[in-house]
Amino acid sequence: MAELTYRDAVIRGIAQEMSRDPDVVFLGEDVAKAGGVFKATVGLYEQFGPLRVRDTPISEQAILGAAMGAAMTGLKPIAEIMFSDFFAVCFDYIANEFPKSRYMSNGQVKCPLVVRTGNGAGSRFGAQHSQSVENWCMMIPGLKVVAPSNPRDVIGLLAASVRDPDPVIFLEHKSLYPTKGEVPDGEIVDTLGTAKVLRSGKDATICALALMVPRALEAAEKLKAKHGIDCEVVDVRSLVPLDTQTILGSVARTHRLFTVEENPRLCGWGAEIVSIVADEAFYDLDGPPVRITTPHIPLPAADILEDIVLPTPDRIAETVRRSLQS
Amino acid sequence: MAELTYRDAVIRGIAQEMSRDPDVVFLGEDVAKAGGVFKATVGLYEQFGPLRVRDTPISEQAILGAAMGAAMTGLKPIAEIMFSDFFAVCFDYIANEFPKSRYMSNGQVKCPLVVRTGNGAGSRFGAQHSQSVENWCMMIPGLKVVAPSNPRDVIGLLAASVRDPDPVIFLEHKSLYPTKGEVPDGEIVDTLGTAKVLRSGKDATICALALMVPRALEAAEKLKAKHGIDCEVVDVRSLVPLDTQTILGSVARTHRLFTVEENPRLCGWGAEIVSIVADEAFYDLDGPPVRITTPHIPLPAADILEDIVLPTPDRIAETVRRSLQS
Amino acid sequence: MATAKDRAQAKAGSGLNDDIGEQKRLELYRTQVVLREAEQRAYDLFLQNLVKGTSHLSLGQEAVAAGFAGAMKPGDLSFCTYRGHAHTLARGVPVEKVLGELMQRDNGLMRGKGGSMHLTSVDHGVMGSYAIIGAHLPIACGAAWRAQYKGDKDVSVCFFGDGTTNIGAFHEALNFAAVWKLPVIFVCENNLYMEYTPIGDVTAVPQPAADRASAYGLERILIDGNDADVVYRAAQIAFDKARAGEGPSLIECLTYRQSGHSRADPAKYRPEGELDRWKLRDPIKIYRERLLQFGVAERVIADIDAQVRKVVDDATEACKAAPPPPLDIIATDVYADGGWAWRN
Amino acid sequence: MATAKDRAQAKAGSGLNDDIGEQKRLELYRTQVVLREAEQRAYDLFLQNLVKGTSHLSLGQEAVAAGFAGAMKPGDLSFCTYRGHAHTLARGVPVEKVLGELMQRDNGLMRGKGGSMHLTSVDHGVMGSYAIIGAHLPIACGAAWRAQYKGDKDVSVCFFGDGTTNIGAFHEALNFAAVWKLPVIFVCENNLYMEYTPIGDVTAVPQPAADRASAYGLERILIDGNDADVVYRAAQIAFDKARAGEGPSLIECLTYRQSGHSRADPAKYRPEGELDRWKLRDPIKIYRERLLQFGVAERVIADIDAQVRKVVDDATEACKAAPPPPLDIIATDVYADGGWAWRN
Ligand SMILES: Cc1ncc(C[n+]2csc(CCOP(=O)(O)OP(=O)(O)O)c2C)c(N)n1
Ligand SMILES: Cc1ncc(C[n+]2csc(CCOP(=O)(O)OP(=O)(O)O)c2C)c(N)n1
Ligand SMILES: [Mg+2]
Ligand SMILES: [Mg+2]
Repeated sequence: MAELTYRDAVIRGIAQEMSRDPDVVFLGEDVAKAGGVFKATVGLYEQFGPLRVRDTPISEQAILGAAMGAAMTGLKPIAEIMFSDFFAVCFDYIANEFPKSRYMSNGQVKCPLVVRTGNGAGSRFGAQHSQSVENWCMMIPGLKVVAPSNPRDVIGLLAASVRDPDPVIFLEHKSLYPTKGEVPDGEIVDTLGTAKVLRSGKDATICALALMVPRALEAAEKLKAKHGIDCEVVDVRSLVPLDTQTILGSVARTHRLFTVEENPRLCGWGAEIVSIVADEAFYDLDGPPVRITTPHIPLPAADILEDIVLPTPDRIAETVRRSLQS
Repeated sequence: MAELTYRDAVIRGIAQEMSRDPDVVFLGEDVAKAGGVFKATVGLYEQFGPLRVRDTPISEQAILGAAMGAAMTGLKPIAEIMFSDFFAVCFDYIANEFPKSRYMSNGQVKCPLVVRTGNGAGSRFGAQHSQSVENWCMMIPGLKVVAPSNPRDVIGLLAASVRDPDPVIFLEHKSLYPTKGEVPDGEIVDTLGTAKVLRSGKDATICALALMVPRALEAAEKLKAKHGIDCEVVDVRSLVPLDTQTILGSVARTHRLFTVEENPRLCGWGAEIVSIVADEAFYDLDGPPVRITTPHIPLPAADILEDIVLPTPDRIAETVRRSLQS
Repeated sequence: MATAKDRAQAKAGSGLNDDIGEQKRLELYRTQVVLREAEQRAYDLFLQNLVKGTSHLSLGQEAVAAGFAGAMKPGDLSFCTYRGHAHTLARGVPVEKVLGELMQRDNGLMRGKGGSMHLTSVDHGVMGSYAIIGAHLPIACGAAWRAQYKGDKDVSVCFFGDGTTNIGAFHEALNFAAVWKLPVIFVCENNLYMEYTPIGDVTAVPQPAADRASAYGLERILIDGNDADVVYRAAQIAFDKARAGEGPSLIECLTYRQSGHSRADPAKYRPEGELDRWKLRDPIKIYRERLLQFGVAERVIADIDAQVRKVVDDATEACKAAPPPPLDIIATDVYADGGWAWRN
Repeated sequence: MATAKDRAQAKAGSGLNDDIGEQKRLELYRTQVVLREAEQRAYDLFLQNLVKGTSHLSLGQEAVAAGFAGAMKPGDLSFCTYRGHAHTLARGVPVEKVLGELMQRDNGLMRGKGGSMHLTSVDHGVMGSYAIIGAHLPIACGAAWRAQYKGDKDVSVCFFGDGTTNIGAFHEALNFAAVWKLPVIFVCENNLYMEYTPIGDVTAVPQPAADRASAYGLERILIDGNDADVVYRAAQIAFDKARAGEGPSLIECLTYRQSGHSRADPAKYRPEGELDRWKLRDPIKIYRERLLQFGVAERVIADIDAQVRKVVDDATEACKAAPPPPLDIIATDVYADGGWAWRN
């Protein structure tokens, strides 16, 4: 057991997989000699050498295209897109190539690769470097989409992603990089498509992802302490595959559903989970399912503005309380 | 009053706006001399000349970027992206530039432009030329998103889009191009953000868009004829702004909600509408809100396969019946 | 237009040079005839309403596909566009499989799931046909990267049109391949048109690929794409370079599509007489004359023609008799689990 | 590396040539000092934890911004990157507005909604700063298209770095501008690095912009970007060309960023001595010597320095005193209605 930052967990996760399998290769902008702009790949170049850890030009299409070509011919590439906002400049690979090649070829072409990226807000980087783009990916059939909330999950889910036979989008939250957590020694491999109930409760289910997980937990503590409201907190972890059983199971116990998303309001994963629950567990629900999201706006840069638009523990707690007590 | 095809309505709509305002300009691949690959821009080059109707290289980023630069300096460009699937190669403009410039500049920069595109399935074009990408756009704050289902709406909503001060994504359904409808003479201008109740009913609300509108209407007729079930059919028309009042009003009358989407299953506009209704009109609902969608798969090319994956009138009717009678 | 020097360079390597040998020449001829016959059949079947969806023929461009395929070794990989029938067939994929896919039958190469624009036969090294302009250039780089990393001698070849040289992915891929010295060959088939717009109307340089080679530190290579021998020789040089670890090549082949852009296009945008002039330089006509010049008997040529016709006839019948794909395949191969398991 | 010919070309136009005139020279000097002082102040404020978020300085690159701004007319438009403080200030935007935005105060240019990477002042012709590499090149084309369509003589100028030449949008924009003969000037500031990676490691040609001009039918222009006179002269030629309807120019300016890539970067990746060598060629040092050569009195120079320092000091105080933006602005300017009206 060791305490590790989320950032160092990324390094350890990549190193674990590169050590295990010589077909795992890694490419991206400034990732090799410089160790990455978030310092989340420091030391990999030194450990695995220039043939396996490669700096690229500023060519996101070439990065993802090359990852795909390598994947379909037998390598297991990990590609870094520095900020998830830049998915927009290489979206053809994410939306049209990776996820469709297996299907269109009737199973002949395989695309086992991982795209790692820095996702999410909190760094005062403004509207083009702060987005949460998990729904850009979740909506595309053929992709898997993962977003860990803590160092242990970073390693376990990254390993599972690298070993997965399908293309996986691995969203690292930029604001979590400096956070710490306990991590067991030795190899860690988790399972995609498994949510985790991090806190049990009987009054309401709160589903959260990535940076919103600690905030949901904090909100749950406040609700308990101040209002005696007992919330179950589910770390969704993997949007595709989605562990609907854990979510539906929790709602069957609590009869109320809240989702906490960093996404802008429309068409987020919260809407998907609400829709699944409203359809399949309608009669379990004792009141409206409620989404707590960033408002439907581009993100502002100023700290004071950014802070009020992301869901906070207080806003989460207050929304849950108001809804349960109305 | 004249009968017009949806395709010819596009031509008339563009011509109406270009005649009205010399600042309206039009660019795209093969749109000018060749009249467009769907023949939806035939004659515009001849009518408005080479300075206003311009052929471009195969450079979707340059097309949308140029439209934006022209819009922010005073023109009113209409840009064509041939197939909506190609949004993926120019997604930076759609996701990061058009919709954020006004906000990031604190209102200094305006981006009044229209992106027209051929959207949707039914032509056996396979996974990269058949997608319905309305949720790729709806999820982005700052965009407006429109999808007409008939020739009259094509003209009226296109005019409204061109005159709108914000960037509008205008989704023309490829399978509707040959369909016909009555269109009044003279100028037609509609209002964005208004849904239309096309059929009144008391038993359930069916929300549909574009190609799914005639299918929903057909399903409603079948349900009435065969099962005495009386459905209200809402043509959503505009996803952003979304006419939630019309939808909530209808559900308040019928107490049941169904959405019919051509989108793949996850994170579609149906999930958004279901979530809004489940949250804001939970106690109006007498049973689970149900989404009818394309399954969460890339689209197959073969006619027999494509036909079974898109929602059909029969599938819609059967889903509604089963749900109401369970 | 090509300069005088270009024309000289393009001609170089044609003419009576027996470096290629009869066996290879007969193979190059046969391949071209297969492509021609199969695609003409596809067009006939379209007219009979038996080819659904869209399709894009390479009639008139057969020499490029044949010349490159003729120079490939088994491990080499082809990356094609929606206009990919020719390149797929040239690697030895059976005509029946290709026509079956166009006819959306269960015997099709991808059982109707991909369609005409996405022909893929991994067993033959055809790593897919891509319908988004430019997408496959970076992908071909990646496959070449694998070969480089593994120390294999396999080369990736990426075919695309003149119009494709103006999209961003072209630029990123060319630079990337050059910087990493990847064993990849970029083959631009300049057939003078995008869909309906002449390439010259929308391109800043006369030769859309060749005039850009220097931007990637590459040699300017512009060849006659209607002469299979010229193509074959240029291909060999590029393969040798790639296998020697000396990096990518960009080759612009001057050719012409004799058909419309896609099945529905009557190609009215062509200037009067253009098609006729190019038909004088039809690659199969050129190559038949070449064989005769080298002393191949008329009868040998006629035999090949007849054999090929029979293959295409048999394939046609097999396809007509084949059932449509079963409906349950819509759920398979979305994810590796065989189903569409996005949830539990 | 630059060839001998390049170096000769880069030098041409420098030296004792009095075509520019004292008034313009003093303006060019003053602009450079404003940029230097304002950015150094930004760095100090960052160290005091008063600049939040990220910021990207152009210390050492002032001559490019000053030279181009000096050649611009009022209607001309600037399109900048996240490294856009210099270009914004050079168009006359008050220092207070820029520092206010960096400090996320209500007096900032966009009241904190955009931040350091998105400086925009439409009134000054600064049409935005774009933080996605390459995005603004096509946008600048569009603004130039408007001018062309309207018959105005306004020119759009688009500034970007060496690393930006490898992204797809660069290629699409250059070709587009050339084909449409747009009045746009593409200015590549080659400061030798992307973020931390030397541009030479990832680019197929030695001069990432200049060596690609021919791919768009453009002249190869490579200049000394640390000499404001050289930049000013090259800019004038390009503006004249654009205003004459003769289309775009691509100008590569050789320069060096003396600071790290962004505020957090200590720039340890630099080879020993590189920074020192470039400091010998510091643009402000060069220009101060130039003024002296032309007989400008030391006192005049010192006065400018002092005036600028006072402007920056006053701006700093004003920003420190300014409140943060009010919270209700988060809802405005998503859509034109003033609010975020995505629904009724
Ligand atoms: C990104 C993208 N833009 C546009 C299209 C539509 N399109 C299909 S083929 C084509 C013309 C391509 O021309 P070229 O590269 O010369 O190839 P050719 O068809 O002549 O073989 C276009 C514009 C597309 N498929 N993808
Ligand atoms: C599409 C995209 N990819 C990557 C980045 C991250 N990034 C920001 S600045 C930068 C380096 C840019 O280098 P250059 O163009 O030389 O400009 P400079 O910073 O030197 O002025 C990178 C990679 C980005 N902002 N956008
Ligand atoms: Mg072509
Ligand atoms: Mg640089």
